Amino acid sequence: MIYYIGSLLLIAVGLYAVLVKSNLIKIIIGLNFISSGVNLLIISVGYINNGTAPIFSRLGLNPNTMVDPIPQALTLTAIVIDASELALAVAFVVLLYRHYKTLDIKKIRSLKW
Amino acid sequence: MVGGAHPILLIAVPLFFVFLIVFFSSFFKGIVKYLPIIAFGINLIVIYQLIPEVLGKGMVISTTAGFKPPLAIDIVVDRLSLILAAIGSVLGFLVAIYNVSYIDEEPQERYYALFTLLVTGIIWMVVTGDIFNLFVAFEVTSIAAFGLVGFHRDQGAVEAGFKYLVMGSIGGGMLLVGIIMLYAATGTLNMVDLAQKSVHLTFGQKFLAYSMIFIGLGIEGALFPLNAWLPDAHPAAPSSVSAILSGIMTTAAIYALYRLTNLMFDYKQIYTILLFFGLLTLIFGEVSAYFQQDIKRMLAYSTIGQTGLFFFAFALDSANGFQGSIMQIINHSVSKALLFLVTGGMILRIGSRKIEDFAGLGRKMKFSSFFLAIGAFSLMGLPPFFGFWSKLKIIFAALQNPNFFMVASVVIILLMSVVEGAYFFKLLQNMYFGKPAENLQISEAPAGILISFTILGLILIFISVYPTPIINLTHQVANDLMSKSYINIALRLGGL
Amino acid sequence: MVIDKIFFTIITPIFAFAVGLSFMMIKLKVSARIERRYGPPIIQPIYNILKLLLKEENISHGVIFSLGPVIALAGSILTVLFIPYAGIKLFTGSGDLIALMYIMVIGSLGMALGAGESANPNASIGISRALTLMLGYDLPFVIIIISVVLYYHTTNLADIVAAQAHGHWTLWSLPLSAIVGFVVAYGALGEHPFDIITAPHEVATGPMVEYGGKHLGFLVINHAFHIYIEIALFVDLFLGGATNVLWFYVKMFAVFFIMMLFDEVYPRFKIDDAVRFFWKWPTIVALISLIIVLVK
Amino acid sequence: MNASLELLLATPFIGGLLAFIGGKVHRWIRNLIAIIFSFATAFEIIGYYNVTIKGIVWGKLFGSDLILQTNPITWLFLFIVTSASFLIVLFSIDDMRKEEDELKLDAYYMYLLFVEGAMVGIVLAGDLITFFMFWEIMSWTSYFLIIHGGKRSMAAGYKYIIMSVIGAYAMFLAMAMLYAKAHSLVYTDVANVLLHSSPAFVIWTIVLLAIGFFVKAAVMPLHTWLPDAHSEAPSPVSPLLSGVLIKMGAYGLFVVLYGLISVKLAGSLMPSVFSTPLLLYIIQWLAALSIVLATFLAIMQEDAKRLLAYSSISQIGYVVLGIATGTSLGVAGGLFHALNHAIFKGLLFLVVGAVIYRTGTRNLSELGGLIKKMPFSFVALLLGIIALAGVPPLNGFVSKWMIYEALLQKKEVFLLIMAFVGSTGAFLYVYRLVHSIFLGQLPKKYENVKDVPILMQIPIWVLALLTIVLGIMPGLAMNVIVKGMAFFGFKPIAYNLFGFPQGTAMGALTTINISAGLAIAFVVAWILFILFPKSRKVSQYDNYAAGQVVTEDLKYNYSYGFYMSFSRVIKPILKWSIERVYNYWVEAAKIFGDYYMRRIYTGNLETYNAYIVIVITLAAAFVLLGGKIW
Amino acid sequence: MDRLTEEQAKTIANMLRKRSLWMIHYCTGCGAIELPPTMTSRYDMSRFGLAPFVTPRQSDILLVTGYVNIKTLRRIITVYEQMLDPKYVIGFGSCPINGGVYWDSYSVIKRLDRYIPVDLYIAGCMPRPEAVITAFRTLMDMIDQGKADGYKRYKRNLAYYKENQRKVLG
Repeated sequence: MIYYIGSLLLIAVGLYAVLVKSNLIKIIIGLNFISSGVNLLIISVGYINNGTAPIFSRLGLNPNTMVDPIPQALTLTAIVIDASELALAVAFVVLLYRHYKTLDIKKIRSLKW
Repeated sequence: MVGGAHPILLIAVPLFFVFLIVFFSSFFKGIVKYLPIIAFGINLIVIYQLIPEVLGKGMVISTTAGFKPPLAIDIVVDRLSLILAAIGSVLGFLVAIYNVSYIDEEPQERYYALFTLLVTGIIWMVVTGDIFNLFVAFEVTSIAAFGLVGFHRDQGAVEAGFKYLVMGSIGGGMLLVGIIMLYAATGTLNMVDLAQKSVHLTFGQKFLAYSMIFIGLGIEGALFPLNAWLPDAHPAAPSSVSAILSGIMTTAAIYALYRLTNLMFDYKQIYTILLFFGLLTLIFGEVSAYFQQDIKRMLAYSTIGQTGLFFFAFALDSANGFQGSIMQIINHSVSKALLFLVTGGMILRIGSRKIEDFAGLGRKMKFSSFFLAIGAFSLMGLPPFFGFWSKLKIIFAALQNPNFFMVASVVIILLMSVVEGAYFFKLLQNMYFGKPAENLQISEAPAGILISFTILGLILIFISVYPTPIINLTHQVANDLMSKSYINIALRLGGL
Repeated sequence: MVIDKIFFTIITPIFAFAVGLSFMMIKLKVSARIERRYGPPIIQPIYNILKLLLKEENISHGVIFSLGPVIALAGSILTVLFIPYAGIKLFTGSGDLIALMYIMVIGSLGMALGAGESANPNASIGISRALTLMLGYDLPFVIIIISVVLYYHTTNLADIVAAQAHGHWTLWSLPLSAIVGFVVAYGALGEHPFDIITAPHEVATGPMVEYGGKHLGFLVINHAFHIYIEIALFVDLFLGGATNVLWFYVKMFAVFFIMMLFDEVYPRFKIDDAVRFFWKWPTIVALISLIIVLVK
Repeated sequence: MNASLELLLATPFIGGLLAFIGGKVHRWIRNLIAIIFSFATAFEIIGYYNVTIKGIVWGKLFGSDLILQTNPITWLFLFIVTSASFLIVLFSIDDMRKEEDELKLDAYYMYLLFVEGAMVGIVLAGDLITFFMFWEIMSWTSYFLIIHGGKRSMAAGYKYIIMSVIGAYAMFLAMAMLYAKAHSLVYTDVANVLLHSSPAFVIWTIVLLAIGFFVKAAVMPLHTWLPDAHSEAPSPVSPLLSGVLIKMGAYGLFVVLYGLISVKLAGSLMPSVFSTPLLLYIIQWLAALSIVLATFLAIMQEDAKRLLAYSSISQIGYVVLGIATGTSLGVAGGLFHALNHAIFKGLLFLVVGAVIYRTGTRNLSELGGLIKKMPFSFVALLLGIIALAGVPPLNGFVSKWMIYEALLQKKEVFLLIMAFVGSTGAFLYVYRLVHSIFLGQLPKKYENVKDVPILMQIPIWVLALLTIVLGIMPGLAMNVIVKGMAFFGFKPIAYNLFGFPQGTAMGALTTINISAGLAIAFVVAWILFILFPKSRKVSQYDNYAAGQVVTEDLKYNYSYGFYMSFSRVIKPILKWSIERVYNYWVEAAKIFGDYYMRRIYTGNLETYNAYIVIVITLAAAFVLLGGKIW
Repeated sequence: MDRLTEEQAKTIANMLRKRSLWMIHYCTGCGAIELPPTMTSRYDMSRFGLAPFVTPRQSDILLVTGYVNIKTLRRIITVYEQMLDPKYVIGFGSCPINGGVYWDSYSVIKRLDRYIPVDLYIAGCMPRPEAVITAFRTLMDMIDQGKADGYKRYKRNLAYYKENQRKVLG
């Protein structure tokens, strides 16, 4: 349960950062918070207390005590995606700074309606 | 599977070409720009092969990795997917031709790689039968799109790209949360399986997941008020990309929403909420478009409006509504892509995106202007163009059970159509009869651009004057959606 | 029968002209007496017309200029044929009251065209005023026409006359309409205070400014017809027509005599005031009368 | 002759495309194609004279048949459309030659033929989808025709298309409502359904459809596009718009009122005023207001084409007024007036077009005295204005007379008064037209003007002849109209070749007697006239101006503000302008939209993110509230 | 009609003409003062079929009352030429005869006769209505006898009149 709450909190913090912080870097960190939260959520879905890895490494393992392997696979995929997103975001921030000489999102408003 | 028509090829071939592009770029750069054409050419062949089977049996399923569903990720092409995949491939193919003349900015290989990835992701999103796979496709599309929006790397492009990235990432995260919720509740990721297992869930549970998915896909699908990235991103991107973004990417996200809503969240309340979203999107899109000075921004807002329209039609939750919605999707994809491609060529020639600078282009760029007019007419829904038939269908569907709310909605839709007419006619009038700037010396668009939008325009004219096959097809699709035959056929064909 | 018809077709315009001319003669004398003058000889209008026709020189500004008085006269002659008088109804069957209203206009159109071609600003102003005044008195005119028609359920002027036989004059049944009809007929004649069209001191007789010689002679003849038309129409509509010529003439004379008295005492309306006048009291009274007819 | 309806419908469209392509080869090929195809269309309808075809299914859409049909009323309108188009194509050949841009000209002929085709489609339509489809096609093709007129025509065309689209969508709404009920939009099916519908539904249907028709027909509160569009359009397009296109609104009204809903049905649904169903009575009032107000506005105009445009509003008022009476005589009068108006308004616009062709201006106060230079045009214009003013013996009189009689029979006196006043007012503005263009002083710069080329005169003469022929022999047109109205369930009215014999109506009319009487009276007066000394022709400068010697360089004629005194009288009415009301609301909507849009798409990423969060919060709240939205 | 000889026709025409004389009056200075009494009830010239008119096209008599100066002469000539034959000119008062009190003015025309043919002068400054009426009666007699042929003289001696007019008007 604590994992769910933790993950949701992480998402909430991420959203808060994205919503309130005006520094580009902080926004990116916020995004990362969100994705970390989501990843944690995924993992916790498949998590079983005192479970084992979902590998029949030795005999006698009860499949019911194994953690669900699929969320882990999903998480891996998600992490990869997040990483690429992060890279792209940072690249954008660099370019933005080059154009605007600022990292304040409030000042980056050349495009409006 | 059967007859050599492998839906998996729709994804596999272009993905392979993405690698090929990156591979060739280091030593054989000249060939790079032609590779997407080949990729989507092959895709078109695959689609052509798929057509008889899909139309005959209603669905083609192909599984991966040797597992049986629901464990395996399967690729499912039913009639609706086929329509969208076909549009995606056609647009991909045409825009790939377009690119040849259009893109001269470096780094070209990255552009082509990302472009191929973008279209692939879209097609992937449409044909996948697995909900997590949907997310992956979604993210592939998004990341490719982020990159492409920022491709010009000037001030506007970077800003738009960054905004899009932030919103898209949040959307992706929310979508994933929704998917995980579903998984946690049912323990499966296969859509058919999910549809069957989720019957036992309560509405509250479903709705929680649905709202997360809705936010994720709604951001990508440009539903108000989640669409604020769109009017920035579409103008900032190269026109070829705008065509894809507007023409098929938002549509693909909406498709995913359709599919999931139809399969798992088939509740009256949800449809009612969606109605409001559709209407709001329509209103804000069209009204904003009216005030734009920048042609691509105008078209972008118009995309929002169109999205609202076909989303509204979908939310009517009736066979006629579905049919109208899908017809409108077809109309929108073709016409809006056409408009973006044409304006891209024009912007290339005159070097400005201001509508007043388009004055007098009707004389200088005859073909471009002609197809711009055709696209605009079709979007406005003037007969005899295809948009007329789809709008007719939507309105008829909306008034199937006329009550006050429906009549009011129809009035709003019609009013917004008037607004749409207002800005398009302003554009056309300026283009054809405006006084051109002094010594405006421009020629017709380059060959690649000309070829691509001419083909697209001819397609539009063809479906306009001979809409019967599409009307019949969409009728079938609508019936499929109504009867949820996706599940039945998938079960019969071993999609589970 | 046919010969009868042809005979009356020929005789009617002559009769109308004679009546109109006689009124013109009488008017000169009567107005002179009212002004305590001796006045011209009684046949002065005949002298005038003949003198004008016998002018040695005539000028023309163009074909339409010359045709103007001709069309005006032709229109008047045609109109006369449509008005039943003294039991004689010639063309009344081929065009009813509504048709008559528009046949009356032909003459004015010809006149206006001719005057227009003279290119004289006074003429143009005069026509402008004439047409404006026409629009002015047309409103009460159509209202009373409608009320009379509704009252008798026919648009046939002969039937209307027949329905008034034995003293059941419209004047008694629809007095308000009759009053308005009188005012309108009076306005249509262009006497004081509605003579702003020709206003000699202002626009030098308006439309007629360039007309002289035989053209003017035709216009004077036309004026005689005009007097006949307006008054005969009034007599037919409100005073029950007549069964013999003499009685008809007496009724017409009575109407004309009252008109003469008005003519002598009034100054001149400005054109917009004239229109306002017609659109105010006559219209209101006519409407009241119409509503009375409708309610009945 | 025995062309099928499909071919008849397709001919103009094919012609338009071919003309466009032919223009690429040579302009004479294009012109020839345009002439041939417009003539072919006019020729093809001959075979349908008095033919009634119930319906040919030419397609199927959403389960509703698409139908083409014809009956004598259709034939009447087909006649108007095709013959007018043919004449206008003829007129265009020379008139549009001053346009240097060949591409524009190619497009011009294409759109001209397209508009014709669309109107043929509207008239032939046997179901509402076909009707609406061609209606929309007509709207946008004619829009492109209008904006050929140059810079100022663009604003006019814009207004036109926007109002057209609004009107069309009102029709669309009605159509959709009908479709929801009937699941078919074939006229007969729709009529059946309406027979069993609730009064409110029927009334809404009529109102919505009528809005669409009224925009096109420019009935008063929805007329604001017309004066601009008709006056700014190229000369040959104006007659098409005024003469033919706005008749489509009248035709639509006729079909809806008598094809879909019978008067009896309408009468059973709502209270009647003067034995007219209330809704029809309101329509009549709108038409009557159009007649009077547009007439007054036309009187004020300084621009020849604008004047005619306002006059079109007024005359179409008669058509609608007649059609909405619901009695045989009135409807026949309305339909006949539609034909007549097409003839004389086409004629007037063509003559004014000819004048513009020669002089290059349509400002009334700049023209004058052209009778000496363009006598043929003058005679044609004279015939046109006599017909327009409804003065015997020309055709306009007969149809107006029928309308008056119909109104009298129904005792709709107030409408009748307005109709009468409008007619008298028409006299004012038509005189203005003829006076300021052809009479009066000839400005020096027009010394070398001559009559227009023969190709432009042919259409003018054909129309001028028609005004006379139909004026003397209204029975020719009544043949078609009465037969067609029988098809719609009207009682036949008694008529003969020369009008209406006595005993059928309140009054009687024999046009031949009037015209013959006029001719004889004219001859008599003329003989009298030439008995006396011949006149000497004097120069227009030999003119009495209180002794002042008038010279060429002096503009002494009175042509500006011709009815200034009248405008003083009606100033209180002129203060009211429906256009200003519309503009006010449009501006308000624009400001509103602009204001709020700026506050939604602010360009600030935080705002955008806030939207997402808001949606998340709403969704969460929704879940917490247990999935209830109301 | 054809029975009548031209002479007889002329006689009849003249008879009619003298009974219906319409005049346009050109008034300057005191000339206009004596006309109203002539027209109105006391002297009532309409007894003789005389009537004031306003345009030259309709008028038979041009009444030049008062002095004529160079500027106004042009108007008088224009008006005279616009009148239709037969037309008659009456010089009213002493000014048109010899300039009257303005006899030594630089701008006043001394003798109207030199510029347009005057049929009749009325002497006096100003002539009383009785004189005016007598003049009209005299004119009528002249017309009757065919003596009032000023318009014919004008045509015959056009060169002479034009020459004189040109000298003054330039």
